Amino acid sequence: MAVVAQNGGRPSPAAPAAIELRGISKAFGSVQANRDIHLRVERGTIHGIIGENGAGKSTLMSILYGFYKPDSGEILVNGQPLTITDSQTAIRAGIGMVFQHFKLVQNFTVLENIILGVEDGRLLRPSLSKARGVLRRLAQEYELNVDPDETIEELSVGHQQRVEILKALYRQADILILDEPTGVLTPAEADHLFRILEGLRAEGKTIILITHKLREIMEITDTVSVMRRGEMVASVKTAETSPEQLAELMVGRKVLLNVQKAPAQPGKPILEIRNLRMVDDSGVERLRGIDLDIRAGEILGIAGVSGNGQTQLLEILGGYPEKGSTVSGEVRVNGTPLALSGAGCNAAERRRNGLGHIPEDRQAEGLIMDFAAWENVAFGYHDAPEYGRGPLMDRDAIRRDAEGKIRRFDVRPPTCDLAARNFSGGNQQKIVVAREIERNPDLLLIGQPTRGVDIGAIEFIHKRIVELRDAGKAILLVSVELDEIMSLSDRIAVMFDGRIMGERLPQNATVGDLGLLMAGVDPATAAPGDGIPPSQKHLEDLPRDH
Amino acid sequence: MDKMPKWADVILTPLISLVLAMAISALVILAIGESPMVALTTMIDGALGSSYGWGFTLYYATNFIFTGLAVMVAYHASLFNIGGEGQAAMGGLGVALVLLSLPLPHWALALPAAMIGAALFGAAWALIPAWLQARRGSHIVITTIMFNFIAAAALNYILVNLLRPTGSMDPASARFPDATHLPKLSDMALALGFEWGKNTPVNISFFVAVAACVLVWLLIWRTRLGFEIRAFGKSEPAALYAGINPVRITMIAMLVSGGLAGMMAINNVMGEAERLVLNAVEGAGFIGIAVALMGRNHPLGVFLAALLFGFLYQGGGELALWTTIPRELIIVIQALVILFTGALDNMVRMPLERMFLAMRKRGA
Amino acid sequence: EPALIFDLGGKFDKSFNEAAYMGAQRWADETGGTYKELEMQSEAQREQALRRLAETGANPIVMTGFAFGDVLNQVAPDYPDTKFAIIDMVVEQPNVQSIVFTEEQGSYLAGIMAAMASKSGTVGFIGGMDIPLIHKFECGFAQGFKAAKPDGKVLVNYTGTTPAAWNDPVKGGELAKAQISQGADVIYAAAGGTGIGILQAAADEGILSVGVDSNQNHLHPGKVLTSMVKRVDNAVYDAFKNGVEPGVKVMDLKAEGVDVAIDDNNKALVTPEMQAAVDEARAKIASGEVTVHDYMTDNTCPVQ
Amino acid sequence: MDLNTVLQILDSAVRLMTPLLLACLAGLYSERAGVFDIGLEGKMLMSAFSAATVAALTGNVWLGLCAGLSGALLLSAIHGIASITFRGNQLISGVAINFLASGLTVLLGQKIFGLGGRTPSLTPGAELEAQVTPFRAWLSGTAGPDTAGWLTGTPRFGEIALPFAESLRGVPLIGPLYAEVISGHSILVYVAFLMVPLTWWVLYRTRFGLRLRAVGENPASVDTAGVSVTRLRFAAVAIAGLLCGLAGAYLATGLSAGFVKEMTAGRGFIALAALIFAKWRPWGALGATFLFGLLEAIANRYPNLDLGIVTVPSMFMNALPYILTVIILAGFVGRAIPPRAGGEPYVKER
Ligand SMILES: Nc1ncnc2c1ncn2[C@@H]1O[C@H](COP(=O)(O)OP(=O)(O)OP(=O)(O)O)[C@@H](O)[C@H]1O
Ligand SMILES: Nc1ncnc2c1ncn2[C@@H]1O[C@H](COP(=O)(O)OP(=O)(O)OP(=O)(O)O)[C@@H](O)[C@H]1O
Ligand SMILES: [Mg+2]
Ligand SMILES: [Mg+2]
Repeated sequence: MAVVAQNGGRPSPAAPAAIELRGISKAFGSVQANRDIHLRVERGTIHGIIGENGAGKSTLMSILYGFYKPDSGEILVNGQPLTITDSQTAIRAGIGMVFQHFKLVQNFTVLENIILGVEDGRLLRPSLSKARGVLRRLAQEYELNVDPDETIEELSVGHQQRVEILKALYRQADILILDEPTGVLTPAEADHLFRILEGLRAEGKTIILITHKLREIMEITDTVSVMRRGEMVASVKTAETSPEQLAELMVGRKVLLNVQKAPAQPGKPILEIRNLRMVDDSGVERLRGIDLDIRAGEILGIAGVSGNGQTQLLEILGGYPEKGSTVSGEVRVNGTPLALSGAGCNAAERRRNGLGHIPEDRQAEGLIMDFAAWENVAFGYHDAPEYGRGPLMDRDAIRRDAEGKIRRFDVRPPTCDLAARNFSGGNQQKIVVAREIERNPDLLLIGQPTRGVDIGAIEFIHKRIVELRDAGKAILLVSVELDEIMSLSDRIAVMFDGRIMGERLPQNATVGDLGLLMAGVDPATAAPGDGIPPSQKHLEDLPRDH
Repeated sequence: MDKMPKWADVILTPLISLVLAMAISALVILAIGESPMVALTTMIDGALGSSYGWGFTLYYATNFIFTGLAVMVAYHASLFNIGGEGQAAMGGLGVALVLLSLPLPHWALALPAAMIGAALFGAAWALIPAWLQARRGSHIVITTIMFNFIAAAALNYILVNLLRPTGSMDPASARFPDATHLPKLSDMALALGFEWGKNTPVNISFFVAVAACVLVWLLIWRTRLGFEIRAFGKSEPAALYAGINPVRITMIAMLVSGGLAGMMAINNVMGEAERLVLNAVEGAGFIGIAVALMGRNHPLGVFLAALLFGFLYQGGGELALWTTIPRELIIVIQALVILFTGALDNMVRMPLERMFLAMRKRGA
Repeated sequence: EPALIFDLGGKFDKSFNEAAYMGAQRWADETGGTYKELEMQSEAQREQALRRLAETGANPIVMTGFAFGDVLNQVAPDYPDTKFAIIDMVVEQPNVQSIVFTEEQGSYLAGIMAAMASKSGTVGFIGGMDIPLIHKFECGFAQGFKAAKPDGKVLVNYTGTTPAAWNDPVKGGELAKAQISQGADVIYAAAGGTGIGILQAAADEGILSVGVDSNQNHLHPGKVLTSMVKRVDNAVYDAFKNGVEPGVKVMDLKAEGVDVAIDDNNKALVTPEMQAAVDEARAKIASGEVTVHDYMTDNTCPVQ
Repeated sequence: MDLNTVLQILDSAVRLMTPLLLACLAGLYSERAGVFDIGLEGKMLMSAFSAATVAALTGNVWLGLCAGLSGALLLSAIHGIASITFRGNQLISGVAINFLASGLTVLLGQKIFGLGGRTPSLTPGAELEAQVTPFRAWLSGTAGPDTAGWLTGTPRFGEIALPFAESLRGVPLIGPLYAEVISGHSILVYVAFLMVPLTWWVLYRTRFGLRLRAVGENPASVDTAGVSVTRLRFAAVAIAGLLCGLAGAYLATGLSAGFVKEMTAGRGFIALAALIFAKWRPWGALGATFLFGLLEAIANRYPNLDLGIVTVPSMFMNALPYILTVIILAGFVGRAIPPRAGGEPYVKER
């Protein structure tokens, strides 16, 4: 390791650092989340922090922001020691934070969220009108456009993140912490974000960026720190390191950053979709005639900005279309048509017939967070004959099965009694992937397989998906990560506004080409599109069926 | 990753909470000018000091087990069934109708028949709120509250106008036939050759209640249906993803819940009163909420909590019967026990956790 | 040592348990004797209480309320040497005295007074829980009222169907106001603690009310027309003092078991004609010339 | 049914809905801040008792009101400590508070007055004199003779005739409506009705309201904004206590004249139902509680509905408000979505 671990205590140079942490430790019960952390972030730089899931990155930043109290250690802001007891202190010291899980009030408007906690007086009206003005200025200055009167739940994730950034800027943050900001963004949105961050840096603001994506680290940061198991293992200048080296520092072993796969050997068609349409319960048409085929031994990747109907497509194929929606069209699996509504349309039934489904949201759908790992391994397959007799479940059989899966998928910690909640995001995902892949489904639906997952786990999950393909199964992969789509898929379809905009082969596709399709522009016809997914448009603008 | 050993969490915490509740109760007793020592010994003596006291304690506990289990089962499907009171009342009606209309020659036949009647009526009374929740999204808390009132009115009408023998002052049904009288635990003890709990109402229903605990435990933690109920209760979107039908689970959970609440009637109506009286449930449905929550929604916990409340009920009853302490003191004591063991448990747990953590650190 | 058992309503129910308590207390004051008393907490305790008292040698044992009937029927044979008395219910056992009151007769008198005091010709009756016993009050009241004012009108309300119906003065007051707005100017309250609210509302609105069970004339002097007193206190006092004589003891008008209370608080409201009419009715009932129908016998009331 | 009957029913509905409305708004503050409160019943009962007790002892209803507010606040504090400070189960805490109030009121009442849990009647008379005289004597003994004059108030809230009620009576429709329905209630009724716009204004137009709503939806958002979740929730729970206090005081010293055990008779639960019905909104609360009041008033007015062929028995009419509630709920009010963080204690560190 050619990297010099710089563990604090070194004499400060002339200009005080924007942030200096000295010996920060924090334990949650018996878990040591941060252990004697030293960190120095120079003013006017972008500082990256990387580390595996659960390494303690979010905890460290939450301490800096006053959300958690450290057990010991010292914080210096602009050279001044500061006791940060709550977020108010941090805000006053010019620290702003965009959390990994946004801290927004879903049914409040953007404006209300912005002023929450920094209102100018007891009455709202003056604060609101002032904020409206400031917001307009900020929006122009940083190209952060959001409708101030829209409620959060109507915004796409990307826009929600803008609100979080605006919140920090409105509080006049000098030091901005972003915790995995790009996990939910499209490449274009991420690029936009980075342009903003660069602008902020140019103004002399300091930025701390947590991410799992080494490409981003290399692209934008000035310095980078690596955390492992609660400790700070290295801080280096970005220019002096490489992705391979960082990955190794992070995981503690060599990591393959590219998917290794042989060319596909497509077989007979497994999934055939013809003219699939879906109208949701408020009358908006979310799918506008989808036609797709997937063959055995092939991965079809669906690229697209989230909110363009991918979720609805996965739900319909998974057997649980949105409540109150009407679905029409034809879907065949292995030649047999699927019921698209009524009693035959049932996720359990689909599973029995050889469908696997890794859902987009593992915490809300894929797992019961309070169930133990072994119970989650049976979740969705709890009716399977090998898991019990008659109405009774055979716990021993399930546990045996779960232990095997956990071992084979390297879930950490390898205990099947721990509640899903207490695994890190990456390991939660491994449990879901193990459950769905190991059943050898003829058709596997996958939504966002690696969102928020660290590179070690990504490598592992990708390998398993490719193995399943090579075993001759059909795979439908939905992801907002273009990198992931391009490296995993055998064919790429791009979805926009409930339609398939076009199909490409990965070897012929370019990011620019796909990006245009994702924005609703067909390069062939060059029909202009506004690039805004429908969920952000006013619903009235959309054509209705009845 | 536990902060403290399981035994400390499961046994030490409630025990200390209980002691705290009793200490405050003692202060209340002092404040109204009575002696806490006398009160405590009267209660313990009256409820646990003799087979006689135990007979009553177990009788009340039987009621609370049924209503506690009822609340618990619904709770696992994240349905808050406040309607135990009405469902138990309707269960009583089911028992009365079965026993008064069918010529059942022996209790061994009458008991299963009455159980079916009780469970059916209780379940039926839970069915409408369940359906409204599943299909129309009407909040189950409101509808079950309303159904308690409606049950009271319906029962009042039925008892006064339909089931009451003419000329009787008492708005109560006729007595059930002698052949259907359930064996009391005291009779069973006598048959085994010793005297236990003479003239106490505890009867064979107690064993039914214990069996119900076991069955409910099996249902919730050992069957596929129970798995679905718990999964649905924890996360509805996940249940949908897994192919669990929300309507079906809501209905089943509420039917089981209502059936359990209704089954309480085999204890109080069939076993004790041997006829249906007005207000036979006497608030057991509401105590079931406390029992389920205190029992941490586990049948064993429900059983223990029901025993505790049976003890409080009987001990308190004795207190009011044989001392000058007003009977409302019991309600205060119950309130304090619920408060300290159910809601203020962290007040005890947090320092304990810190203690154990410190101990472990020193040990390590 | 005699014993007294109160029903679930409790010793201070503002109604007949309280009256029983007064009777026992009077006996204790007069004789200096002591007695045991018990308040029921739950249905299941009835048998327990009876047996425990019998076993500790209490004699006689007096209990209030029809709800004891069934249990007493079972328990009494086990203690042939103990004498029991039950109020408001007939239990046919050789060692049990059943004390029943002719509430319909007392209510009849109250009905006559209400009819004569009413200017509007409309009076009200508010019962507690909707149970047969209370219909007995209602029916007697209506008969008396109709006897004096054949074309008058009796409005009838019941507070509820749960035991809360006995303790809801707010609802009682509201029912009284509803009846007042329909023209009632005398309201008869047979509703335990709820009655307090009814009498209050009547006094607030400036109309008359009729109390029940014990003498409630003093609650709002000059505003309570009378109270239909049910001398449970006398019955208990008697049982304690003179012992219990198995059989049915009917506490009717003649035996001064029921009556309308006239004292300093309502003297001004009772006109001489009213007094005369009441006296006449009382005599006629005593002589059997007038019979007041008892709702309990056939669950119907001859007048509406 | 003539106009007069309608007016009388409306008048009755206004009285009946007032305690429900106050309790419902109490629940609204608490639950909007993320603290579920099924202890409304207990707090009302406690307040009714304290208000009646102090009013009976001092002969002054305003002191009674203060006592009522304090009584309810005390229980609120317990709820707050249990469910906010110690992150206990809010439902259990509420159940405990209901039991506590139901027991304590009778226990204390019996200790103070010896009337079996009842307080003396608050109408001027012998019963009240017996209580008030010693207190006034004691007061003038300790604080000087002329201080007894402070307490010349009434022991009960009287009815307030609004200006021009009588002179406007002649105006068709509006006149009688004003005179019969709107005028002639106790001051607490007007307070309750004013609470509706006030609550709306506080909730949607003030900083406090914004933060309160936020803390019930996503407490972490408030916490990361540097505002204390604990303090906000305590404030909300305290407001709930005050409103329950008003409701209880109205029951005992406005609508009736004294305390009777269990006199709240389930109104706290009905208020809870109304709150869900109202979807946790102030104007909705007004509508929902009015509906409940109206249904009860109608049932009171028509105890035996004679439909010609059959007479609907009184038991049915008594249950009618509840039956109608279920029907309305099933038919007209869709799914009610409670505040997202409701019922969950705010825990930063799992
Ligand atoms: N609220 C909490 N309660 C208890 N333990 C926690 C909590 N948050 C974090 N931890 C512990 O702290 C450790 C560090 O967690 P943290 O969330 O900081 O990791 P991370 O590096 O941000 O992971 P990720 O990449 O998944 O976001 C975890 O392993 C966990 O054991
Ligand atoms: N109560 C707990 N006890 C012990 N460890 C815990 C507990 N809760 C969480 N953890 C640990 O927290 C770590 C991260 O959990 P966390 O919930 O922060 O994941 P996450 O940050 O949401 O994941 P992702 O980054 O994928 O979104 C895991 O290592 C897990 O073991
Ligand atoms: Mg994380
Ligand atoms: Mg993190």
